[in-house]
Amino acid sequence: MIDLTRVKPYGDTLNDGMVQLSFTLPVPYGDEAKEAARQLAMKMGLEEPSVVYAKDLVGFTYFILYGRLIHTVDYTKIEVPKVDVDVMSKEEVEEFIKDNIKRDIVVVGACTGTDAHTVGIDAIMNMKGYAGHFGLERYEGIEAYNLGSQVPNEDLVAKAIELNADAILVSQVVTQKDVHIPNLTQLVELLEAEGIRDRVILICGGPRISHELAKELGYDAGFGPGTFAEHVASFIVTEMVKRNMV
Amino acid sequence: MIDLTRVKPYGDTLNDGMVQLSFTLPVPYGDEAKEAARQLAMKMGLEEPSVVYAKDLVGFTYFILYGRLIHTVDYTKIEVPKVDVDVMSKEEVEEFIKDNIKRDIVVVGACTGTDAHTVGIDAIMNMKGYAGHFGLERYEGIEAYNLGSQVPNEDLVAKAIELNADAILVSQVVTQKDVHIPNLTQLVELLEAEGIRDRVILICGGPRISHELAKELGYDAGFGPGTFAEHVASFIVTEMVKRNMV
Amino acid sequence: MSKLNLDQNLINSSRKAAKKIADDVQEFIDEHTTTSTERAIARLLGIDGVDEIGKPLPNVLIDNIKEGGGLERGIAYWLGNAIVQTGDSPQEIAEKVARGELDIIRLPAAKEEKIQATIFELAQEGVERIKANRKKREELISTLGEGNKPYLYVIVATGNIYEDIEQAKSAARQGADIIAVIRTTGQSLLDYVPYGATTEGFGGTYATQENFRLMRRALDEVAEEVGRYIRLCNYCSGLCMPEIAAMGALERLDVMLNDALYGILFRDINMQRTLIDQYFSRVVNGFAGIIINTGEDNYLTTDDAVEAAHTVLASQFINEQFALKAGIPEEQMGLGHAFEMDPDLENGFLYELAQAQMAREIFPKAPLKYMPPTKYMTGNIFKGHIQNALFNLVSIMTGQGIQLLGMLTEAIHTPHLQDRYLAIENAKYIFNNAKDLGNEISFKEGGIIQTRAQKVLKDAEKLLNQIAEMGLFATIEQGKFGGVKRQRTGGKGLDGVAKKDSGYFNPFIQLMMGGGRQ
Amino acid sequence: MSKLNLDQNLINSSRKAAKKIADDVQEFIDEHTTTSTERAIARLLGIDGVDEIGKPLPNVLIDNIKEGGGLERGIAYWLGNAIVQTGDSPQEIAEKVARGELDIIRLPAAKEEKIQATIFELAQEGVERIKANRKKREELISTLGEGNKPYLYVIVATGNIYEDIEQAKSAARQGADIIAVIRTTGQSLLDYVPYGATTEGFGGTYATQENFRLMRRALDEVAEEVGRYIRLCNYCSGLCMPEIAAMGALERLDVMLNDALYGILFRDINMQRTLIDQYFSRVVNGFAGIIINTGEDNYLTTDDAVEAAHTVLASQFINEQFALKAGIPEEQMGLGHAFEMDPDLENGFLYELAQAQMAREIFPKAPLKYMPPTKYMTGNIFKGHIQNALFNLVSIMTGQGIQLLGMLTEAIHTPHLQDRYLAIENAKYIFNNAKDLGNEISFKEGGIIQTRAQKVLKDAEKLLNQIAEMGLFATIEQGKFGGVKRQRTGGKGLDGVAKKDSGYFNPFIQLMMGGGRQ
Ligand code: B12
Ligand code: B12
Ligand SMILES: Cc1ncc(COP(=O)(O)O)c(C=O)c1O
Ligand SMILES: Cc1ncc(COP(=O)(O)O)c(C=O)c1O
Repeated sequence: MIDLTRVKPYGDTLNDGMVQLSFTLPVPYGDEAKEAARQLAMKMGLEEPSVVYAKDLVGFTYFILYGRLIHTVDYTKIEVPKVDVDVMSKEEVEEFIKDNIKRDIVVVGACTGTDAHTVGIDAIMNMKGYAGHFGLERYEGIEAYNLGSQVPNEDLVAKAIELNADAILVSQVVTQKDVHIPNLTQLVELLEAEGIRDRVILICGGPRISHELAKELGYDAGFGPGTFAEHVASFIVTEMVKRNMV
Repeated sequence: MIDLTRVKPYGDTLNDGMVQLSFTLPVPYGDEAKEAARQLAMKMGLEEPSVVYAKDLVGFTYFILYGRLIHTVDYTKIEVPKVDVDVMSKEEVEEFIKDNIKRDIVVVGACTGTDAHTVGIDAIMNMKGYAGHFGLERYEGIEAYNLGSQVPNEDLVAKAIELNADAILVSQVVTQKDVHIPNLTQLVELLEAEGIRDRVILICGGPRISHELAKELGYDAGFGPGTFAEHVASFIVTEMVKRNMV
Repeated sequence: MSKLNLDQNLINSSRKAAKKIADDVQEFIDEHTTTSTERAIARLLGIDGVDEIGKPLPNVLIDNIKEGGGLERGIAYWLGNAIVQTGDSPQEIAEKVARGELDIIRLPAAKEEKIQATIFELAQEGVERIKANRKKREELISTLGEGNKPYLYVIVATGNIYEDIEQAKSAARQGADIIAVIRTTGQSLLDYVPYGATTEGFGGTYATQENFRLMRRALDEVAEEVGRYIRLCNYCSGLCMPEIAAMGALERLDVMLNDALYGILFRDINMQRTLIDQYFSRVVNGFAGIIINTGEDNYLTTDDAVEAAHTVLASQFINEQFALKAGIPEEQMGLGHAFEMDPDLENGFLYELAQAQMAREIFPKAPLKYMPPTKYMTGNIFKGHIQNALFNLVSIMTGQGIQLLGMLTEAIHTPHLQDRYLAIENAKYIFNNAKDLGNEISFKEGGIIQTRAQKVLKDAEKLLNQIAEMGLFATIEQGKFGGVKRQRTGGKGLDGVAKKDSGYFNPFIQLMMGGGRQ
Repeated sequence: MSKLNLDQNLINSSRKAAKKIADDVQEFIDEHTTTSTERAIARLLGIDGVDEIGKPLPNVLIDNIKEGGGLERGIAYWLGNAIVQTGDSPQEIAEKVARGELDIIRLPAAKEEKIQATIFELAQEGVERIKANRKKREELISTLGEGNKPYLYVIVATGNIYEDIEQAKSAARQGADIIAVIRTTGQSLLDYVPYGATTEGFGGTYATQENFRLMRRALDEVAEEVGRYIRLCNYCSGLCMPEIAAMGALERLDVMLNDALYGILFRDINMQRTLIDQYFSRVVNGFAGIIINTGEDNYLTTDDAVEAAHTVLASQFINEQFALKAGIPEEQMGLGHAFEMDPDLENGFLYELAQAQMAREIFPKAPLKYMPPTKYMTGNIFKGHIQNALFNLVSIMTGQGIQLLGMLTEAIHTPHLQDRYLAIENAKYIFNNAKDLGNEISFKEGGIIQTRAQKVLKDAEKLLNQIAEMGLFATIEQGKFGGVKRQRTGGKGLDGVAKKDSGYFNPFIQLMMGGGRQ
């Protein structure tokens, strides 16, 4: 039986700990290189690590290894912060706005900084939506403004003020060398400087964004891969009522 | 510059430590599962581990992760035991036998225990050889007897005694649950019981056999993937002269 | 419509030669029986269980008649006689023999007709049970449905039937259509079938009737869950071919590895023994509606896939004829072949395509069993995954019947849970994404593909006619298949072969071959 | 011989419409210049370096004439005049301007003929240098040899030119034929080209002349080592198209991303600016023997690959005409397209095959640049590796020219060393293993593949004729490409556009287009 307080990787037998890894070392191909790879695997806590493949990349060596992990994790103790909201359908959101907010709400979104990946924010905001889920533009009771790509934080804030936005949506796709972190942080600072941080619901999203990270950076919520407009809309409207932004 | 005393995996920047891993955990798919995977990766010494893919296998979850390894290995300190012999070509081996041993040498080989994988031992022993390298049968000055597959250790020893063999070659391909270890060990014990361990050169080989393992188990040498007949022949004849078995 | 422009005369000539080969051997088969054939009969007559030291009762019983010199007459006779004389059931008789309370060969002989009548009645019961299984399968398939061809076939091989069940269920949920439980290494050399549920195997799990039953139940459960009948496969090869066929028929297995030559070549089982054994095993498989899988792929692990391609085809022709002799319809002939060429071969993909298309055209109704790359798989799991992808592509382009999925870790270990998932994902992706590619394309007249297929056929035809001339036994002695040479009296299990005497009878041949199948 | 049975009339009609579109725009182009065009001319006349605050001298100079209202006449005129008046070299003049010692627009005007003669002499030097590079390339290819088509194209993108060099060399050793140094994110929006060797970029490395030089040298070295000429590629898009073309020509780059519409649609650069810029950039690329790569693949990242397939073809036709106008021969037209359909699409492979074969037949001499799956790549590196394998297979079946290799980690990070190795291995395996597959097969008359290609061509023809009717600017305003709408006066860089006055001249157009190429 599985002991959930001591969970281990599973290959074909419970608790065999089987893990596959691959990496490159900047050392020349040879038996010593393979041994170096094995030793690293042992330091990672792999028993009987086996280099099943090694390729000479001239000055570098690429390895594929298998081994048995000694570490375990206590699954019963894991708690993951999650966006805490009952997801409503488009129609339910529209109903909710009519019943509880009683006015159109304004949402401004953009892909900020040097980021030009608009597909994600378009998926949430544009009419067409994504994978058969309509975007916010099509929601009755929501006025959605998608500012597009490479929008400086300053412009986004100005637009939010101009439109008296209820929610700001920021998309960040390029995360190489953590470029998104200072950019996301700067936006929060700008909003605070303008004194409107509390008046908007601030949301970010992208393939490497988690709710946890978003909270850390001072956002109200963060959405990752697989998000649809209704997730975001549900959060916004519920939060608006909670915060009495009606 | 690379510090060979502190070598780390290399992704695209020296010492970035990038490692790819994959494994399955016996827990249901979900954010908690992903977090469990991340925590295991951290225990392995990976910084910023990122679950780039997770798949619901119903009751199990499969993960692919990337992360940055904190561990390093001292490459300058690595020493790998190797078969210590100058590899000769077939012709050189034949010459060597003529000049230094001055008689035909007898080699007996088999794939032992329940193992039926003969391709490896055939590659070393049969006429045809492997990847264009002729097998021992074709060497002048070598009498090669390939007993085939699933040979009990007892039969192999009996045959070696009957033929007055100079060298015994054992192939072990099935290594699941380490079945090869007791089988290889038993052969050494049998040879010792018969009092002929010292009179033969004892060699094992197979895809998961290393020289190091072979030495540990009491063999004179071990050969892994990529072995050709000339490697084995060179070792046998050199060793025979060294041990004065001429 | 042939895409390959194959010469129908060569196909006819090949088939004729294969028939002659099988005819010759069948004469020999018909005159002989084996311990394992008799044990299978005992099982079909209802004998099961083990004695106090764990020896299976079918073995106890057959050893008893063999030691007494009665193997030649067959267990049906002796058991029938014992029933008539003692009034006991077969199981009771076997248990008494095990306890040393009875020596069935020393009982007085009842009337021949009486014995036959008794046995045929009992045999009919076994036959009915198998018929019921067959019907149950058909029902389940018609209510649940089944996967599209090529069926996705994966193996489980943990060594522990309970782990196997977890892995099998997971695979079915991912989309597998056939689950094969690989046997523990060396089981094919055991001259008995182990008993009960087992949890300790190496590179595979013991084939036992209880293990069959447990897995069958698990797959039926998961089939309900996924809304698709899941086929169960095991290995009907080795020293116990007919017994395993009997067990499989009783436990509703759906697919069996079952090759006329495999045991001889790859397990060094005596050729007389294997050829006799395969016959009855196939009669049972055929009757039980089980798809057999032949093992031509194995040739390519010991021989070169390009050079020995014609031996694969020749073996398919021979297996076809032996199967026909045992009453197996074409729809149950999962003739084997494999994608085993060196991936570094220029235009290797074209040769593989030629081979697979050729098999398809020559055996149009057979659910061809296509085996993945194994020999040229390495520890490079990424490259391996693409080798498997090309294999899947050839399969969907040529309408194969059963796709044994390649595992990216083939060179490393028996499949892990995720290996199977990735393999299924690979196949599903390609089967769907290139679904109608085969229908869409035709091959250049006289091009590389056509020329290759024509050459392989021609070489096979030549080989088959040589074999027909010289006989199958001699051919194997010369190492024409898989480059492996075997002697007529060599290998394991010859001591289990006996010449039938005039009183010999096997009720099941008659019941199963004789139109009993409706 | 067409495999697709394409209607030649539709192809002709498409080409005619595209020509009309380009003709219309060319009229507009011929009347205008841009800051970046002028900076490129300055560079070709020998100006390089930065001022004390790091501003590139070409910018300093052009800003100087622009502020003085002299952009309309073009830098060639002003510089020519300054040389005549001061006797200084272009570089000296630029440095003086940078130090505020000279305002070239306020100098007395020399005689028109004198200015032209001076400038043409200098321009001829630049042209000779480029010619020499071209010759050097041809020599190296003829002595070292080069890879087979499809060329294996991989990117390096570490952000650090020295790391890039390591990665590039390793890739070349694995078999890469073209190394593209990806630019840091956002560089295309800089209205200047950074200077010197750089080590800090995000998702790419700055395109600077020094970086070009360093990489060129490294690739020449490794080319000697591997015995194969290694092509260098960079990005000639964004606000500095013509300048980068000039730099590339001077440093012997071999391939340049260079699309007439990309900057407009995907970087929101003003359409007037881009269309004017692309012209001179292409004149230079064409003359330098550089293969351009157009970016039609990008449409499929924002639009659906099945539905928008005809926009890709339409754009290829338009790019072809713009390239012809700039004197680029077909052999240098790496028209782009991509394998970007949802892998879950039934028969998607057939549609991809149809698209790729169609491009091949319609642009028979172009070294088509084929882009890998990116949008539907996920963190599942194993599945991704097979998506890339199918992409490679389509390529070898349809004779593509340049294969931008798909990376199994596309959805995760810019390529690591081993990602590139695995990608090269993937492509080499498939290109070799299925080498002649394309020659061997033909497609069913009226089948899925033919029907699909015919439909895409028909839709493209319709679109092109619509555009020809309404004009390119209006078409883009309506969002017909990549689903992206742009306004004629929107986007970045419009302030760098100027209408030429009657005294304007650009010596390089004449020298490079005017048969100067021998
Ligand atoms: C399409 C694409 C492009 C297109 C973008 C076109 C466009 N207009 O968007 C083009 C070709 C222009 C492009 C260019 C570049 N790209 Co790009 N691109 C991609 C690609 C292939 C797909 C991205 C995509 O569209 N995904 C589909 C959408 C629907 O998914 P998503 O963005 O995750 O959005 C979902 C969720 O995350 C969430 N979400 C996203 N945003 C938001 C916001 C909010 C508020 C909410 C609630 C939710 C939410 O909801 C969405 C729907 O579920 C990826 C690789 C990949 N397969 O992921 C690389 C990738 C993202 N690109 C990359 C890079 C590096 C670049 C460049 C910087 C390369 C260069 N140096 O030139 C350039 C420059 C772009 C720039 N300045 O930003 C890298 C990023 C590496 C990293 N981790 O940082 C990737 C991963 C490729 C790679 N391996 O190198 N790219
Ligand atoms: C071919 C093959 C078979 C054939 C064997 C035919 C034959 N007559 O050999 C058949 C189909 C019969 C077979 C059956 C089984 N196989 Co098998 N088989 C393979 C396969 C595909 C290739 C092995 C091979 O031929 N390699 C080529 C040779 C040339 O390489 P090599 O053996 O490494 O030999 C080289 C070196 O190692 C060295 N060498 C080897 N031996 C020696 C000896 C000496 C003295 C020296 C000096 C050097 C040396 O030199 C050789 C040349 O360089 C591998 C998977 C793979 N791709 O590796 C699985 C594999 C080895 N088989 C496996 C298994 C489990 C089985 C079975 C047990 C499955 C089952 N339960 O039924 C059966 C039973 C076999 C048994 N009882 O042993 C597993 C083993 C797992 C493990 N690590 O233990 C593998 C890895 C497949 C898998 N993933 O499950 N198999
Ligand atoms: C026909 C046939 N039977 C049986 C087996 C399995 O082998 P065994 O159970 O003899 O180890 C195979 C394996 O490939 C086979 O092809
Ligand atoms: C034509 C073209 N130019 C340039 C680029 C690179 O983009 P940038 O340098 O503008 O980020 C691409 C990328 O796909 C392209 O297709």
